[in-house]
Amino acid sequence: MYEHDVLVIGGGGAGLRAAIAAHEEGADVAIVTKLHPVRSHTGAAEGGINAALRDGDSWEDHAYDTMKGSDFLGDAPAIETFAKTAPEEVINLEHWGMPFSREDDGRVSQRPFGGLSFPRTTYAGAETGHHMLHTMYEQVVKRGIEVYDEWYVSRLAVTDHDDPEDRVCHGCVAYDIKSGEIAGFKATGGVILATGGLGQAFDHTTNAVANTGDGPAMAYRAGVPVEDMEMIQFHPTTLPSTGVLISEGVRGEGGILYNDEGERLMFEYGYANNEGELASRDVVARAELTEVNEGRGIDDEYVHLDMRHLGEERILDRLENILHLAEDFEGVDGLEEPMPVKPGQHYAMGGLEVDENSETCINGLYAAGECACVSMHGANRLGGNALPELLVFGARAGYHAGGRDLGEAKIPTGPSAKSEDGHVDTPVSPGAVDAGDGDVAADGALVEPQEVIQHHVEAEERRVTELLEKDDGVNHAEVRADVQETMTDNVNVFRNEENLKEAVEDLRVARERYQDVYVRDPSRTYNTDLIHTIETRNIIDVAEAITLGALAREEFRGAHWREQHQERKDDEWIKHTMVSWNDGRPDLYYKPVVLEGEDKTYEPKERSY
Amino acid sequence: MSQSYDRGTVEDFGRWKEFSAGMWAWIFHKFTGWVLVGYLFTHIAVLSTATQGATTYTQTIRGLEALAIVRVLEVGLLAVAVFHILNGVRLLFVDLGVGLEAQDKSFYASLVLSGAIVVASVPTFVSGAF
Amino acid sequence: MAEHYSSFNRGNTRWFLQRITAVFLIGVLAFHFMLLHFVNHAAEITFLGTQARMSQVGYFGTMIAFLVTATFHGVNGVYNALINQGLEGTQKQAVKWVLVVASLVLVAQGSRTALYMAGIIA
Amino acid sequence: MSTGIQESETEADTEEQDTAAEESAAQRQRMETKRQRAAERDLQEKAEEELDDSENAVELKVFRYDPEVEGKEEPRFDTFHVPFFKGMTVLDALIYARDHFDSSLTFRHSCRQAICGSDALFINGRQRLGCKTQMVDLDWPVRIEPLPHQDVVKDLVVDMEHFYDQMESVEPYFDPEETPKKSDLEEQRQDRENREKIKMSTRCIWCGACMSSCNIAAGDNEYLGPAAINKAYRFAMDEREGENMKQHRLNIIEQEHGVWRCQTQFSCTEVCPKDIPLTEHIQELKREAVKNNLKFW
Ligand SMILES: Cc1cc2nc3c(=O)[nH]c(=O)nc-3n(C[C@H](O)[C@H](O)[C@H](O)COP(=O)(O)OP(=O)(O)OC[C@H]3O[C@@H](n4cnc5c(N)ncnc54)[C@H](O)[C@@H]3O)c2cc1C
Ligand code: HEM
Ligand code: SF4
Ligand code: F3S
Ligand code: FES
Repeated sequence: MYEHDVLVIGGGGAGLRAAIAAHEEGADVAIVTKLHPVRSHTGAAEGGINAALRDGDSWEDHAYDTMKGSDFLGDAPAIETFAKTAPEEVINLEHWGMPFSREDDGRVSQRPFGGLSFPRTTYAGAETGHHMLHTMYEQVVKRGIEVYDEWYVSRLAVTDHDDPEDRVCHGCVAYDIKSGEIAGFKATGGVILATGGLGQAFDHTTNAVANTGDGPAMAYRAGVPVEDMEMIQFHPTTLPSTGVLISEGVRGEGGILYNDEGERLMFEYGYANNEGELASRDVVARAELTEVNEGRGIDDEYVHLDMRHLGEERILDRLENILHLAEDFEGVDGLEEPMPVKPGQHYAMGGLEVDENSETCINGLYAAGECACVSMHGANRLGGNALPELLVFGARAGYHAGGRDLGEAKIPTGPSAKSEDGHVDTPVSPGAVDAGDGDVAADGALVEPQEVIQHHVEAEERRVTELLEKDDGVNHAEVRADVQETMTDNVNVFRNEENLKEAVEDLRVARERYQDVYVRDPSRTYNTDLIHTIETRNIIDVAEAITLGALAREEFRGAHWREQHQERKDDEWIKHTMVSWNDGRPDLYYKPVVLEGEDKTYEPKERSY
Repeated sequence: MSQSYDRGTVEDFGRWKEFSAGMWAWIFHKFTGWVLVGYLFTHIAVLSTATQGATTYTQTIRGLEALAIVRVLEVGLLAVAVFHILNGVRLLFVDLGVGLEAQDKSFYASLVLSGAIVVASVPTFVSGAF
Repeated sequence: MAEHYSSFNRGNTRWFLQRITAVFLIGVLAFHFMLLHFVNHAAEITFLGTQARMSQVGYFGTMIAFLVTATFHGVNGVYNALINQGLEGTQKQAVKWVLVVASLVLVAQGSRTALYMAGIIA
Repeated sequence: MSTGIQESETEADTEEQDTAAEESAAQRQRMETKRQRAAERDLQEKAEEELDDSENAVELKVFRYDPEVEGKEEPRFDTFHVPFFKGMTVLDALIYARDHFDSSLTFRHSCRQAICGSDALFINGRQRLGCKTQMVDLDWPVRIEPLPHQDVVKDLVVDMEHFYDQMESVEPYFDPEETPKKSDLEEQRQDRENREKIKMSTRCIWCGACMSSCNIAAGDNEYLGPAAINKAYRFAMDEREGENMKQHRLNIIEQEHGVWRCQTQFSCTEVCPKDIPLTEHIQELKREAVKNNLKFW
C-alpha cells in the first residue's frame, strides 16, 4: 500500500494545480494518473483563460458575465470566488513562466471572447492549454511531487455508512497499467478527483479518448450526487470528420460563419443580432444546426467558418495552429478557403457536486476541474472560463486538503441539501442491473482506513481477475459504440421526450450487454483492453445520469433545449437537477440555486446576445 | 538505448534504407574522417624513410608511386578527402547556423561536387602508372 | 545527470578546437594536395625536392602546424566518435590515453622526419 | 512451449499469491486455457481477415510483442485489412483494427489531435504521430512499429521512462532570480521579440520521436537528446529568468553528454511533429556556450 497525505487523481490542469497547492501547504502529495500528466486533455485547450486584470474591468463584471452566461443556474458563491481569484491565479501562471502572448509593453495580452463584456481572455497563441499544462507540470517537477503515471484509478476507498454524508474517503485503488499490479493508496489528508471530461459518452466530441468520465462515475457510485448532468456544451465549431476543435479564438478575432447560400447566418436569421458570431456557444450551435435542418447547411452537415479576411499576418501571429489543425485533420487550407465546422460535444457543465472549497459531501473527498460541478458554469460555460476554474478550484481543493482554512462553504452539499424530490417516467428502470447488493455493505461496519482500503483492493482484484479469466463474451467496444451512438442521436443539441426515453432504453440494453463483457487480452502487461473495458462501464453510468437529468428538466435553459418546452421557466426551474446512486438505483432530486452573492443578489434576466 | 530483448528485424535489418540525408552525411563524414586519420599515420610512417637517408626515401616513394594499386588508392584518398572537406565546410556552416533549411541539399551538393572533382583529377593522378 | 559540472569544460573547448583546426586544415590540405599532386607529381618526388621545400622556414613551419592540427583534429574526432558510442569509465580512460600517446608519438616522429628532410639532422 | 512463457507465468503467479494464494493454482489453469484459446482464435481470425482482402482496404503490418502471451513473446508482424475512408489517419486504422479484429492490439493514444504526444510510432520507416499521419500520404501496405531505440513494453507501446528522465534532468522549470508578489498582480514583462524567440521551443509535446530518430542518442544512453536540449533552450533564452540562471542553464547543457554530443544529423528536426527547429536550437546553444567561455579567456 502506498501512503501520502494528499492524493490527487488526475494530472490535468486541475490535478496539477491542486497538487502544487497542497504541496505549498506542506503536505506530502502524490498524483495518480492514467496518462502521464503532459498527455492530459487540458493540453488541447486553445482559446484562453479569462481573468479581470486591467483597468476598466472588474471581478464583479466577470462574475456577472459568468452568471448571465450560466443562464442563472450558477451558484453565486462559486462564481464570485472564481471571478475574484482568477486574476491572481493567472498572474501566478505568468510567474511560473507561462509563455503568454504579449502586448507591446510586455504585459500579457487579452482578447475578446464570446459572452464577455470586456476583452479579458489571456492566451498563449492558439495553444493556451498546452502551455498552461506544461508550465504547471514543470512546477510539479520543480517541487519534486511524486507522480504515479499510467496508474488507472478504478475505485475509491470509502467507508460503508448508509448516509453518504457520514462516509469518509480514505484513499483509492489503482491499477498499474504497465505491470498489472493492483494496489491500495491511502490518503490521510484527502483525495482530490481531477479526472476531467466525459466526452466519450458521445461519438462526435472534442474530448480525448481518455475522457471517459471515470471520476464522476467512481464517486457517483461511492455516494456523491451528480449535479446538472444534462448540461452538456456542444461547441459550434468542430471539424466534421474528427471532432477536432476550431477555437473560439477564430471568431474572437473576427471569423465569420456562412451558410450554404453564403449568408452571414448569425445576423441574416436573427440568431444573435448584437453579438453575431460571438454569441454564447449554445446559441451559435443551435443556429448552425437549425441552418442544417432547414436545408441551408453545406453537404447537409456543416457550415463554413471563414477567417481569410483577417489577413495572413494576423492569422499566423495569433491563430497559426488553427491552420495546422484544419490542414492535418480536414485537409483544408484556412488561408485559402473557409473551414467546414459543425457542433460537437465539448464540455460537461455538470459533474460531481462540490462546494466552493471543492469538497464533496463525502468527508475527505474533493473534486475539481471538469469532473466537478461547483456550479459556476450553470447551464452554459463561457469560453475561457474552464481553464481559470481549474486553477481556482484546483488550488482551493489542494489548499483545503493540505490543511488551510478557507472558511465555511456557503454552498450546501449532499442529500441533505435536497429541496424537492424529483420524478421522471422511464420506460425501463435505470441503474445497476444487479442493484441492491454490491458496492455498499452494512452501515458503518467498515470504517478502519486500512480495512476499508483492503476491502476495496480485494473487490477490485476479484473484478479484474474475473474480466481477465472470462473466456468469451461481448467486446466492450461494441457496447461503447452503441452508447455513443444513442447519446449523439438522442441526447444532442435538440432534445425531446421520445428520444430521451429511447436513450434510457438503449442504455439499459447496453448495461445488460455489459454484464457479458470479457477482456480478450489475457496479459497483465499494459492491457488496454482491460482498461477500456472498465472505462466503458463508467461511460454507461455517466451517460445515464445525463439522460435522466435531460428528461427531468422540462424547460429550455442554456445548453439544454427541449422541443416541447422551448422557454426558460424561472419560476419552476431555477434549481439543480441532482442524481444520486443510492446503492445502484438512481435517485433524482432537486436543490436550490444560490443566487445571493456577497453583496448582491443576481436577478435572472433574459439572456440575449 | 539498451535493448532488453531482441527486437530482431525491427532494429537491425534494413534500417539503413530509412536513413535521411543528415544521417548519411554523418556516416560518410565519420567514415572519411577515420580513413584520413588512418592515412595520416601511414603517411608519416612512409615519410619516415627520410630518416634512413635520401636514397631510401626517394626509392620508397618512387617504388610506391610506380604501383598501379597505390595510384588507385590515392584517387580513393582524394575522394575521401574532398568529401570530408566539402561536408566539413557544410558542417561549419551548420555550426554557424547558416543555411539549416538547405542541409539536405548541401549534403547532396557535397557529394556531387566531390564526384566531379575526383573524376576531373583522375588523369593527373594515374598518369604514368598504366 | 545534471549534478556535476566543472567551470572549465573540456567538451566545449574540444568542440571549438575541432572547428578551428578544420578551418585551418581546409587551406593547408588544399595547398598540400595541389603542391604534391598537381604542381609536383607525386611520382616525381625526390629527397632533394623535398629538402628544397623543407629548407624554407615558412614551409617547414606550415608543415609542422599541419601535422599538429591534423593530428589533433583527427584523433579528437576519433575520440568523439568513440564517446558517442557510449564509451564509459575505464574503457573511456584507456581509449583516451592510447589516443593521446599515439598522437604524441605521431607528432614526435613526424617532426623528427621533418627535421631530417630539412637537412637539420642527417 | 517455450521457456519464455514459463518464466513470465511464474512471475504472474507470485503476484497473485501475494493477494489470493489459495486461488492461484486453479486460476493459473484457467488463465492457461484462456491464453491458448486466445492464441487459436488469433490465428483463425487472421486467416479470415486475409480472405477478406477487398480493394478498398488498407493493409497494415503491425509489430506485435507481449512477453506474457504465447505466440507473441517472439516479435512478429500481424496483418490487418482495414476498410479505408477519406481522411483516415494511421491512428484511425489502428483503432479500427483493435475494435474490430483484435482487442489485444496495444498502443497509446488519447487526444487524436497531435497535442498529447502519446502516439509517436515508427510508420513506414519514420517516426510520426499516428493521429497526424494521413493514410493517403503513405505507401501501402503500411508498416507500423514501436519507436526504435526504446524498450518495447508491448506491441506498439515503448517504455518512456528514460525519455522522461532526460527531459527532467535539465531542470525544466522556470526559476527566476526574483518573482513579484502574486497578490500585487505584478507581471514579469516580456517583450514580443523574446516570446517569439522561444515560441517554437515551447511547442514540444514530449512525444519522443526526435530522441528515437537520433543515432547519437541510440549509441549514448546518457545523451540528453534533442527534446531535453530544446527544453533547456526554452528556458535559457527566456529573458525573464535573468543572467545568472542563463549561466547555470548553459552549464547544464554543456555537460559531457549535453550539446557537444549532437552531430547535427538533423533527423530530429525532420521528424518533429511540431516542426520545432531542434538542430538549430542545439547549434545556437553550442555557440552561446562557446561565446560564453571565450569571455573568460
Ligand atoms: C478541445 C478543447 C478546447 C478547450 N479550450 C478551452 C479554452 O480555450 N478555454 C477554457 O477555459 N477551456 C477550454 N476547454 C475546456 C478545458 O480545457 C477542460 O475543461 C479542462 O482542461 C479540463 O481539465 P481537467 O484538469 O479537469 O481534466 P484533464 O486535463 O482532462 O485531465 C484529466 C486527468 O485525469 C486523469 N484521469 C482520468 N481518469 C483517470 C482514472 N480513472 N485514473 C487515474 N487518472 C485518471 C487523466 O490521466 C488526466 O491526467 C477546452 C476543452 C477542449 C476539449
Ligand atoms: C581539410 C579540411 C577538413 C575539414 C573542413 C574537416 C572538418 C571536420 C569537421 C567539421 C568535423 C567534425 C564533425 C563533427 O564533430 O560533427 C570533422 C571530423 C573529423 N575529421 Fe575532419 N576535417 C578536415 C580534415 C581532416 C583531416 C586531414 C583528417 C585526418 C587526419 C580529418 C579527420 C577527421 C576525423 C577522424 C573526424 C571525426 C569523424 C567522426 O565523427 O567520426 N579531418 N572534420
Ligand atoms: S521536440 Fe518534437 S519530436 Fe521531440 S519530443 Fe518534442 S515534439 Fe516530439
Ligand atoms: S538527430 Fe541527433 S545528432 Fe543532433 S541534430 Fe538531432 S540531436
Ligand atoms: S493521439 Fe495525442 S498526439 Fe496523437
